[in-house]
Amino acid sequence: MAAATDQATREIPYVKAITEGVQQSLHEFPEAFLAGEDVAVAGSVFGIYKGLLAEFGEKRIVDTPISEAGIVGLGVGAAATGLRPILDIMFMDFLGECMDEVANQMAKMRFMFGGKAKLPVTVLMMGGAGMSMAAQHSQSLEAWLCHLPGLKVMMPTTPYDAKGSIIAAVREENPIFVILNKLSLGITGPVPEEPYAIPIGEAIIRREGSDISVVAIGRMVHEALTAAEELAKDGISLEVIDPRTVQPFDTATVIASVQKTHHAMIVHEAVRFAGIGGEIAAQIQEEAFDYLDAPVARLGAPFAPVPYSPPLEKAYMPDAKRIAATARETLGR
Amino acid sequence: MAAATDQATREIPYVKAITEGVQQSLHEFPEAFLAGEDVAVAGSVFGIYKGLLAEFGEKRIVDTPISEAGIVGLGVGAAATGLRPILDIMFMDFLGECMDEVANQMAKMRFMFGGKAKLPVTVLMMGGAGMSMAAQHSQSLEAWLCHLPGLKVMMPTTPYDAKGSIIAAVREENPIFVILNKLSLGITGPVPEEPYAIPIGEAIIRREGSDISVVAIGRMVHEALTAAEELAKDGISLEVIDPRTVQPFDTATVIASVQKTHHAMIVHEAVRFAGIGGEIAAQIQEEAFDYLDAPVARLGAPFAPVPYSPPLEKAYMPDAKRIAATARETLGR
Amino acid sequence: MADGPSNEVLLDIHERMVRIRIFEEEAGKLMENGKVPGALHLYVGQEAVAAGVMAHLSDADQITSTHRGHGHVVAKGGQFKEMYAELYGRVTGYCKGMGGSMHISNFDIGILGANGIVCGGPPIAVGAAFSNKYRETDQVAVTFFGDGASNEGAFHEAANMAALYKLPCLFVCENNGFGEYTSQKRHQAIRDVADRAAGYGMPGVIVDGMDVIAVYEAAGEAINRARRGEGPTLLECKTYRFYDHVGVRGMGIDYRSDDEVKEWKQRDPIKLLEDRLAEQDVLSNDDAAAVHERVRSEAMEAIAWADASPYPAVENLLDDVYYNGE
Amino acid sequence: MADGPSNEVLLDIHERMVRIRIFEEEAGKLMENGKVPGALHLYVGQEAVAAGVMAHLSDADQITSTHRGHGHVVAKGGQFKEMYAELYGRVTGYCKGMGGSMHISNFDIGILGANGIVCGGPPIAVGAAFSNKYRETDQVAVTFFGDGASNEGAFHEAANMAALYKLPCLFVCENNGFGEYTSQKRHQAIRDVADRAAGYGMPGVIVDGMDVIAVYEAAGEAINRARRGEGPTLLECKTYRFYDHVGVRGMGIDYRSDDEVKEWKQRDPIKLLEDRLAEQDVLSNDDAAAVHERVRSEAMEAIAWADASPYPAVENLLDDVYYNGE
Ligand SMILES: Cc1ncc(C[n+]2csc(CCOP(=O)(O)OP(=O)(O)O)c2C)c(N)n1
Ligand SMILES: Cc1ncc(C[n+]2csc(CCOP(=O)(O)OP(=O)(O)O)c2C)c(N)n1
Ligand SMILES: [Mg+2]
Ligand SMILES: [Mg+2]
Repeated sequence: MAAATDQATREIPYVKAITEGVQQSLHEFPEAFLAGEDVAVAGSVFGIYKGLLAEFGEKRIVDTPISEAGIVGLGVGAAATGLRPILDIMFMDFLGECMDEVANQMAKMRFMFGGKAKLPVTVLMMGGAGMSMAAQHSQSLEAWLCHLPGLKVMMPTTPYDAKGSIIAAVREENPIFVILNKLSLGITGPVPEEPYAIPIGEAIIRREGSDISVVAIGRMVHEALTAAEELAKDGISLEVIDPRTVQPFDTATVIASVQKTHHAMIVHEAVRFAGIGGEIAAQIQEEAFDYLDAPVARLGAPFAPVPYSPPLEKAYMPDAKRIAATARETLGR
Repeated sequence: MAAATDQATREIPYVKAITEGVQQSLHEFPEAFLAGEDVAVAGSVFGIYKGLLAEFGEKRIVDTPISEAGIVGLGVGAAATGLRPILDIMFMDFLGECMDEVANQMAKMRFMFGGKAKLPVTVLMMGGAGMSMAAQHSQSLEAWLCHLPGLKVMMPTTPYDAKGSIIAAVREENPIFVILNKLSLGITGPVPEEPYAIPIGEAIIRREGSDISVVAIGRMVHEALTAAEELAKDGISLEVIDPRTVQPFDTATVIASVQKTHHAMIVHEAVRFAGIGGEIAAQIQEEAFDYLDAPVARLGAPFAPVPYSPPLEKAYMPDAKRIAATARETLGR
Repeated sequence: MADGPSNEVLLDIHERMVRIRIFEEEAGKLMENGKVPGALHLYVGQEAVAAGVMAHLSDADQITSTHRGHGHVVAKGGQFKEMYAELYGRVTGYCKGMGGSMHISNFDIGILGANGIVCGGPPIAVGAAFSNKYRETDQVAVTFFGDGASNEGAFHEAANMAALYKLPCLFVCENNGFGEYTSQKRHQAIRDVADRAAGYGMPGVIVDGMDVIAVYEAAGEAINRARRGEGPTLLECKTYRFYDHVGVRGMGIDYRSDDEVKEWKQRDPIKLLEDRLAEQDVLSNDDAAAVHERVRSEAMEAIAWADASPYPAVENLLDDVYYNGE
Repeated sequence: MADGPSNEVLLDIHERMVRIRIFEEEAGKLMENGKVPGALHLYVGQEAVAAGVMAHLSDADQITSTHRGHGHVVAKGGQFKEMYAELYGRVTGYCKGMGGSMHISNFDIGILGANGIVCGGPPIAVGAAFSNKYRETDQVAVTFFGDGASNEGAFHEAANMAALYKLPCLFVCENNGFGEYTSQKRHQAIRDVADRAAGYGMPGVIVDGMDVIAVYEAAGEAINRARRGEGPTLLECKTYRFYDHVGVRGMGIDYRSDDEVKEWKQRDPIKLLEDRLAEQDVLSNDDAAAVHERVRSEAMEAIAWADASPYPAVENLLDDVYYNGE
């Protein structure tokens, strides 16, 4: 577990924190470059790379064809030969287009060839629903990546973590995914100007509490904090844990929390079935069985693709209200 | 839960049961065809389609180029226009090559277009390790598929179920995957000659027992039965449950068993982290929390790609010995 | 082009183009006024492609469309009401509000999906064409895709399979010069996507995508060829989108010059056709204006209808994830 | 071919080919005798391709190989001991026994993996070529792939990117007429994979893959072009595998005629070269036989060494999943 984030007076939005993380990484490593669809001239359809082309030029900010498998392959080959690629896959829904490169090449290259390859490659992609982008542009597929030995996976939830995760990822010597969240682009928070890395594999307790440990994945952290605020009024105290890295997973921090609260729930935007909530719930009951006063609860999306229609999409995504209800149910009050 | 399988005197191997399932499905549905790499002239590299080209001709047994995305797309388009494709993806490791077609097209087409499409498409693929095929030809990736609303997933473990699953799948009106197991091709068992379907979504209890419920996925069923045999000598009684379908999952049968035994473990060949064992363990503690005398245990592969070297591969895969040890540990005896 | 299409065909094509233009103009306004959510990729400027191709197809023929799909749907016979309702996310929409702009579609008239995945359509169209051949019908499957999409692996696999099996299929590449904000010369080293056809063993044809009659005739030839069982064709239509990649004015990204846009607008496919129709006394300027007016009021009516339609009910969310026997 | 390669080069190429042939013959025997597990895809018959190309490369140049990769590894300088040890699954193997036949490789001499995934290599080679250009070296990346692999989407994406960025890259298609048991005419509607080059804007060259000198010269030209910064080439080598898809005699599938095999064997690339070398007084038949003998005994020695090597320890299984700072 890490200490609370450094304070910094400057507040910037998540979108700018991403830019800064990439920018400072490119300064840190001359062998680092950014490649992806519309990352250069357009600065990304999410605006996350605005200004980088002007600063670093075409050699290091590389627009690619619409060829996700080609992009990941390019990253793997470049990383294996001494570069430090930062790849952008735009929407994480496009993972399917390059899943072979990810699963069979990137994740396995080091192991399969006897530990010879070193692959410092970072993949950035935008996940999550909430913008009426419908079924093919709104998914949360972190469970696929977490199931693949050889990869690491971060899911930054604040501007501070967005910048710090990207810098950590680019410094990392193994393939690592940083799953960004499109609905969070506008949220602001303190972000130091100098480069810093958040520790890979360390969870952070976003709010201390005593009644129930809420492991919130990605954007759900904010919903959990709202729920905690709400329930505090009724004297119910939520401890909100943001794993920040989902592979490797900081089990210790979660277990310590559950040993204190005796109750746990996990919330993620992904559909519940075979989501990483199952993994975390299984781990909690494995390691803190005797501490649990109630089953570990899981909250996730219903078993359907993400709907377009705004009221349905809203109903689809777990939110503070449902987190509060689940917490109450688990606590029986 | 289903009753024990029908008895039939004829015993045939798993490989032949597959052939017969496909053959009888092709007889049942004139709109059904089989397409995939080397399914026709070669009758599959696993020998599972031997004789079908001679019987049904080139129109219905279709060799494709090495184009997994193209194959799945072909199946989706054909199914949406009235055919009933049976697709073969050879090794399930090649899922990455066609994951977009699977996840973004096949799984979502019905939902995304307002329930207009009906997609009776069956995908057959061979999973699992044990033949020194190394990291890219030995994986168990069922967790990826189970996480996708719109799909169903079966994992037949016996010749009887292999045939019955394929027939059930081809009769099914939704996209469905039948994950076959390469190491099981030679195992024999009773298989009725006439066509029959095993019920999709129904688990079967392979062996009744009273001390611990072992949910065994895929080939692990056989290892669990061996472990049960072994432990019976020491008076430890394992109930071995074969879910047969992993999506949708027959939670009720598992819960009823756990309510009886008060102990549970899950075993699968896939790596443990984010495998479906997590989902099942989470469900068990959610629904049978008060019945559990110990944490639900999970056994899976260590967090590494599948190694080539025979002794390492053997150590990598969960087996009867480790199942027995885990059961003992859970039971504390 | 000795004879050229009949007057009836010309008027039909004109109607389709005007319907697309007006549907899109009004959709763009709805977006700008915050009436419809999500990402809207408008087809304005490319009308000649959808109209020229679709004029050859019946409801039984299939198409696959793209993220920029409204034009294809309108040209294939999609109704404004159900289309706008879909943009509004209402249960009366073609996809019951589940799909939205990127998925607006109607299976009943052979539209096997618009697709939010670039190059999602071609493999599916090949499957439909396979089915047509299997079922021994004379249906044709047409897949629309962009210059950007031609760099996806799925295009390659689909094209190879279509040619190998000699399927009744037409690959229509709408080369509008850009994939999002990346110009063609920055995404591929070739000028003509049609150059790829030879690599699959199918004919590659290039046509002026602003000239609907040229599109109509080239598409007709390719579709007839497909119906005769002679296999697929890659038809590249050189065209341009008048609006930005997303929405009307887009995100203010500087990726093409105003001059370039202006130049292409001088070849507005509807204006080009209307000039010709007036010249050939098929449709006077006044009559053309009347068509626009009639379609515009149909659009306004449809929008009002859509806006008054109910949202889908939350409790129906899971209804169409799986087919459960009617 | 006025001058042709020097004698030194000819002998070097001959040595590489013989090494491949003998490595594979012995590997085949090991498999047939149950000494090595897994799937063994042998390169016998295609030696001229690996040897002719690799003669132009230094250890610094990169290649990506395939499931049929032993020949590439031998030709690039892989040592028999570490290669056989890998087939045996021993810790002394190039991949410490983790990879086996389909992954046998040696990063130290620029082999960025053999690949069990058909067409796994081309995108990675393009990445290496990108890196070469980025780092402003004169390294070239060569990717080997089959006729079957040319139908994978990954080939398309990789080729387009290589041409777009003008990368120092060579695409070598080893067209042996089959993808597994499916003949080329049953997997693509074209005869020459090189026809695809134009669709990416790169030259496509066809060469007799049984004639090592032809391969050597065509590859040399393409590699020089790449080193000069003029971009990639698609070099198609028409060749044939003398053994079955897997193993030596394979699975008894009836997919090609004995006559066809016999005919191709008459153009055995090693015999063709040796005839020429004898004729040109570069290497007598006796001297050639001595080379074979020397290499054979090296192979036998390596096999014995490999067979005596230890298996990796189970407790080291997780060591190389992640890099943990040396
Ligand atoms: C697989 C995939 N990759 C990327 C995107 C993001 N994207 C949406 S539209 C588009 C550009 C498509 O260009 P083109 O095919 O030329 O069609 P156009 O937009 O010009 O009509 C891109 C990259 C996507 N939707 N799907
Ligand atoms: C993605 C993927 N699809 C299918 C296979 C199974 N497979 C292994 S080798 C092979 C044939 C490859 O043909 P080609 O590229 O011509 O190479 P060759 O075997 O002739 O050397 C196939 C289909 C695979 N390994 N990977
Ligand atoms: Mg375009
Ligand atoms: Mg081949």
